[in-house]
Amino acid sequence: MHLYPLKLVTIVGETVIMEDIADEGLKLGATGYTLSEVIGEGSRSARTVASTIGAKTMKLEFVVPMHVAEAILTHVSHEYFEHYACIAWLADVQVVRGQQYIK
Amino acid sequence: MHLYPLKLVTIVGETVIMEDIADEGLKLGATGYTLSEVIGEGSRSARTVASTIGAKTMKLEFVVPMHVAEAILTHVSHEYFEHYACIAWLADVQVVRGQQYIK
Amino acid sequence: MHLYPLKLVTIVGETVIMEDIADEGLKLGATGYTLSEVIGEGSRSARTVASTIGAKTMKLEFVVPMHVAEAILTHVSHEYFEHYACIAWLADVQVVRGQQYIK
Amino acid sequence: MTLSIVAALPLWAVVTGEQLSRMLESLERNLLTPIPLCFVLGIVCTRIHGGIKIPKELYLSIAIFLLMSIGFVGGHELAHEYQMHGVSTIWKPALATLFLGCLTPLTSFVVLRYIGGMSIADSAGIAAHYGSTSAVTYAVANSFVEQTNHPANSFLPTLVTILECPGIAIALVLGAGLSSRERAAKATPERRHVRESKLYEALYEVITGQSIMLMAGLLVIGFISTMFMDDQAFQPFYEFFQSKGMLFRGALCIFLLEMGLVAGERLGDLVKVGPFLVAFGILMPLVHGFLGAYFGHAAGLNLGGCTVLAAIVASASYIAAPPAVRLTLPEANPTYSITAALAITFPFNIALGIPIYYEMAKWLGAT
Amino acid sequence: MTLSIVAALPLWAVVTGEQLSRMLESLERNLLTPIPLCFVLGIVCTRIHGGIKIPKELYLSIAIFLLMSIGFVGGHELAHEYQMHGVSTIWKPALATLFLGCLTPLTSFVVLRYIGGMSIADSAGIAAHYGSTSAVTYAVANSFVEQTNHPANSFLPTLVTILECPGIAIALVLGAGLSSRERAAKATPERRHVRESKLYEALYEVITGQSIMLMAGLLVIGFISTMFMDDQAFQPFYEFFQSKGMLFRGALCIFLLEMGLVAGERLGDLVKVGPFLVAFGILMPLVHGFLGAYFGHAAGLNLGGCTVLAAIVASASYIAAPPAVRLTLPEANPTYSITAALAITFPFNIALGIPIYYEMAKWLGAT
Amino acid sequence: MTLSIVAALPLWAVVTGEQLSRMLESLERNLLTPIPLCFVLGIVCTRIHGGIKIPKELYLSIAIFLLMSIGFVGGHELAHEYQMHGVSTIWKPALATLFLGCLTPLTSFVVLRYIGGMSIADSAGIAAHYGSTSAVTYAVANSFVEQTNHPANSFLPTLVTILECPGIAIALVLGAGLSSRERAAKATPERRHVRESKLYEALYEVITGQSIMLMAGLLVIGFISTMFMDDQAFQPFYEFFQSKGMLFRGALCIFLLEMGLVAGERLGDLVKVGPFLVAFGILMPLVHGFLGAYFGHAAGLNLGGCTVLAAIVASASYIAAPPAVRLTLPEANPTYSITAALAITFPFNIALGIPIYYEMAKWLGAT
Ligand SMILES: Nc1ncnc2c1ncn2[C@@H]1O[C@H](COP(=O)(O)O)[C@@H](O)[C@H]1O
Ligand SMILES: Nc1ncnc2c1ncn2[C@@H]1O[C@H](COP(=O)(O)O)[C@@H](O)[C@H]1O
Ligand SMILES: Nc1ncnc2c1ncn2[C@@H]1O[C@H](COP(=O)(O)O)[C@@H](O)[C@H]1O
Ligand code: NA
Ligand code: NA
Ligand code: NA
Repeated sequence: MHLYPLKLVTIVGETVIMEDIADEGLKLGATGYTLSEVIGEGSRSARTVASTIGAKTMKLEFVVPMHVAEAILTHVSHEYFEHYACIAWLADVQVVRGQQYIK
Repeated sequence: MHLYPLKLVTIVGETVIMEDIADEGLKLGATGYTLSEVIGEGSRSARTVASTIGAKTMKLEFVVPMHVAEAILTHVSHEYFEHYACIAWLADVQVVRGQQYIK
Repeated sequence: MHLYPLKLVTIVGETVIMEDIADEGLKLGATGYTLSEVIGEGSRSARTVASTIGAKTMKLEFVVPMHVAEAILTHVSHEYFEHYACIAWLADVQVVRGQQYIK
Repeated sequence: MTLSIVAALPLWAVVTGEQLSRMLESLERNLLTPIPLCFVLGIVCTRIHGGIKIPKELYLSIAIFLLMSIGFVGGHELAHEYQMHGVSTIWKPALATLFLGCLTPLTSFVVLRYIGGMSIADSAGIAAHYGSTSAVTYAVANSFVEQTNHPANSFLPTLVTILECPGIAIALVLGAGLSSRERAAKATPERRHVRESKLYEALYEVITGQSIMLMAGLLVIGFISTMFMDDQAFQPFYEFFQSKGMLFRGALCIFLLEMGLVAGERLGDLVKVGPFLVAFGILMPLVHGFLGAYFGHAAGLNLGGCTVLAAIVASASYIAAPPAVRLTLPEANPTYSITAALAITFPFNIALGIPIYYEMAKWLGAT
Repeated sequence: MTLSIVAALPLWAVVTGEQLSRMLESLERNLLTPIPLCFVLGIVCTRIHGGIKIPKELYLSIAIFLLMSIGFVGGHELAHEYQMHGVSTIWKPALATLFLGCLTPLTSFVVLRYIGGMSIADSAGIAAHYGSTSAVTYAVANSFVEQTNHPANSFLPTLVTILECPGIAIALVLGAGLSSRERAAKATPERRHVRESKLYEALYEVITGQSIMLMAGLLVIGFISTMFMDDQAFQPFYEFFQSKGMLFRGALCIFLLEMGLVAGERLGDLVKVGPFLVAFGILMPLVHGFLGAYFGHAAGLNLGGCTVLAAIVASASYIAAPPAVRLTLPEANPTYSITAALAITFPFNIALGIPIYYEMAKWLGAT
Repeated sequence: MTLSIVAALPLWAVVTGEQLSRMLESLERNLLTPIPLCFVLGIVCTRIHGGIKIPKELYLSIAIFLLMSIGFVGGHELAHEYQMHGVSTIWKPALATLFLGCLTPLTSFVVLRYIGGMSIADSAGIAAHYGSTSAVTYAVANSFVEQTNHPANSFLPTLVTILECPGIAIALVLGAGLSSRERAAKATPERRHVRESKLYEALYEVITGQSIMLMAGLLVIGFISTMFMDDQAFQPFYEFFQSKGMLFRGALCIFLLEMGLVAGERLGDLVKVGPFLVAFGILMPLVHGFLGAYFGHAAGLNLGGCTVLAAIVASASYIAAPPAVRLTLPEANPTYSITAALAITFPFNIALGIPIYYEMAKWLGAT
């Protein structure tokens, strides 16, 4: 089993920006992404019982090499951190046939 | 891009306790959390095809400094591990503007 | 708080194979798993606005010791990587009362 | 409790000839209709690992609709009753129902703990389920008596609402009280405190839970709108919610299909829960059903009313009770209570119980 | 803007005696019906932390159904109108509505920015909400006038469709333009470019958004099928969608229950938004409602039509506007706009506004 | 196979004058109705990147309702037919349908593999789709013939149920068999074993899948309840499920809107699948439709019945087939089969196919 070290970038933020960030991530070099609906509470976002109209939250993950991870995090941090509710972090992962996720 | 090392605490367990744990995590020092619906099978919980009434499962994540992570895991381990189906783990993450998640 | 080092195996792939992989993971030695619905885009899978009929994606997680992780990843890589849209990776985690997840 | 069993015995002695054949016939009329048949389809599908999957949201939406319907129609009928008779016809059945709501968790607890020898937590947990009621059992019982041309008194939905909470609350308090005394020696004060706050939380959640809020809320809404709206404007709302209408009946079919899917899965657990609980899941409803019919008759309900009251007293909750019990009595094994309520008592009531309660009510002299 | 306030003043001076009692009566007739009562139930439930949870998918499904209904019935009525009168009766109200759709975001912006002293982004963001319309307010107003036996002109749903977009678009362009000028000094060209592309994206999304596509799409479908199908084949579709039918009314009840749950949560934010915005959320709709009734009357609408046009002009969007504003004007605080639209203006319109607009229309001479 | 194409040819030669104008007229009557128009709206919306989003759960719920309806009404009609004629009128059409269900996957496979030169896996995968049927195409064809006042024989829903499985099963076995022989050299025994177990799994899942369980299950339920219930009690269930009713028609509109949204997306893939598959997606249904009309007529179906049987034989599955094929024949490219079934054959059938099959049936002498 050959594993290749890459970075896992996770971004959690308000739904309205998450599809845009996903597309921007692809432009910055990611080969794919994984997106899911979550319920979140943070300094700028409150969990609301009635989630129909209230602010909704999504989680977005990219498996990418370090330089793409940095590009994505820098972009997100500049464009979205000021005005939108979101959090972003990086973790180390070992990826199966990982080379194919490097463009 | 300045990244700050923090801990990612993940807890997966039966739905009935997860909102309580989320609130207790905030009291123990977390600045926010991310919660999502999952389907789970473990030693005490079975996946059921008809998930409407059967035991449901949720996943809860906190990005926190080490001492808060320990407090949350100790609390969960004491209060819930005995009688409820749940699992909890810790991982290292590098967080964008991570200082703001330390209260 | 005693934590035990284990591996977190994450597999993201098309829904049609994910329940099978979950069961195969249990046979290969995992004590449980966590499964969730996601939206994904990758080299072989495209996000579709209308997700009702289009290819759907799921995320599957196992917390397991290293040798089980390797068995699962080898199995998935041999059986599914060629013809199905999926990605798989490994990360280090510290698990509460972790010994119970070793069969 | 043993008293009521004794009281029920004669009933079985006299079930003979004509009565039996009438029961079989009414069974057939009850069973060979879409609602129970959908339940059977669900069970069959699960047992052969078939592919029917009802989305959770459809199930929840139907539950909301059914609860709103029961409440709204109940409020509407209550308004008519109130306009004609004031509270004179209602207060006695209401009191009787409240009494039954307080009695049934106790009878259940006593039987489970002292005859069945189950743990305090398990006994109280199961008692909470049997002390409350199942709105779907109400709906099925109601359509049964309508099909037999003995419609229940108009205010029966009000009684369903009354029966919803007290049983759960009493069983939880009982269970939490007794088991905390047991644990007193080893528990730290801090943990006891956590336990107590969870109990209050759970009690509050039971009292303000979805079932109660929707049923009681729509009851008030149905009452007020009947009082203040003219008939023509009221009509479309009534058509939407009415329990004889196509929406209610159709929604019940889909709901029972899902209940069958879930119950089918639980059938495998029958072995785990053992013969005592299987017997409990059949005999306890018969006792409670008899008490329901008896006190309903004493309070002046008609034949349909006695039957339906018996059915709801005999039924066990599987929506409101489980999370409350899980939170308050975590040592209780949820497999026991849910399997008993859902895989034994619910199908028993749907298939056999309701026609039996009907015969009981008849035998007691209700007309 | 100040002009229109002045124009509205006399209205208040003459509200006396008989008119007031008539308004109270129509209030009662309006409020004590299931639709607003379900809204109240939702609020009560949230305030006491009750357990009602409407699945998001049920809410979205009902929204889809309501929009399709409004469109389909609108297209059907439009076809009849067209067959009888051509476009002669429609073009004036349509123009008036378009004019109001362009005017209301401007009046809102001016009041918020220059009287309320709010930031450009906040003013524009809130103006986008008040420039558009709420389909549910339309539905409630429509059933109100039907209950008073003054049904609105048949082409009112067409006017709802016309009113949906322009207000949001104008407010977004205004807000983006003004705030980019402000930021011009510090913003890099690249960032300005990102901003602009988000604006175009948001505008396009507003114009091709779900509300418009469903309402306009079904309007066309209703129109065409009315023209080409025979009555009998058309019947089941009409029954399904028709706005007086049980499905539409029942769906509205559940929808307003959820709106009440959301609004109840937002009530806590009333303190955060401050007295100016509370006053704005009540007075601005009165002004816009008066303008709606006035221009509607001038364009030849009947009493019901004027009332409904007033209500939709007075209403604020809380479905299409929020995401568009969030994307284009991220500095705008969404708590302000959503609380004002949802927790102030919406309940005000449902409870008091609609009967007031009815009186306004009457006072203006509409019949 | 080539034989049947030859048999179909004369049909085209004789399409002239009056017939053509009648077809155009029936086309208009078929197309300018809400159901196909909703499909068109969905396509338009996707192509202009509009915002309509039907929640997955609503789509699934409607699918469940439609399948239950088809089954229930089918069972009801079957009971009437059975009471009147026993099985005498049914067995021939049932056999003919079974035969067609076995034939169409083979014709499809042969054409794809030997004329189109596609891989074994792709040929078998697509053949599985065309060997099965689309319940929605059935529903649309059924309302078409009702609108032309030639309602289909009462037992047509039974035939839909018969047609659901065999085609998929045959194509999967064929595909798995042939491709495993090809792979035999390189595959390890262990992997072959995995493949086989997946095949059994997939076959079992097809046979006990949601479509079959719901349709066949409700068919039995509709049959039994018709036999044993009195009419009045049966009424609300019938109203809920009946296929001419507002719920069924309305649900179809929403379902076709979503189908349009999905098909619109797939239109972009037409380029990828190439001209052969586009031609296949139009000509294969014409051939299968002709066979359906032909054997239906031979088995004694009426004009409506022949048309509907032709439509369902011509239709391609896009619900049951895709996951089964994906699991069993992973080398098959799902873009090919789903695009052909959903973006070519489905709209072709809805728009043009059904009126053509109607003319075919007429030309064959069905009345
Ligand atoms: N400390 C945290 N741990 C986990 N998730 C968080 C945390 N803080 C914020 N989030 C997530 O990020 C979203 C936006 O956070 P914020 O910008 O702080 O409002 C929230 O809705 C949460 O889902
Ligand atoms: N080994 C495991 N890997 C991943 N998730 C697990 C594992 N074991 C348990 N879980 C999750 O934790 C929940 C509770 O587990 P348990 O207490 O073992 O029944 C399950 O429903 C799963 O979602
Ligand atoms: N670079 C990536 N980062 C995160 N998720 C990915 C990535 N590539 C693929 N995925 C996920 O894996 C699924 C299958 O990927 P693929 O086989 O590349 O089509 C996609 O639907 C995504 O959910
Ligand atoms: Na009970
Ligand atoms: Na407005
Ligand atoms: Na076919």
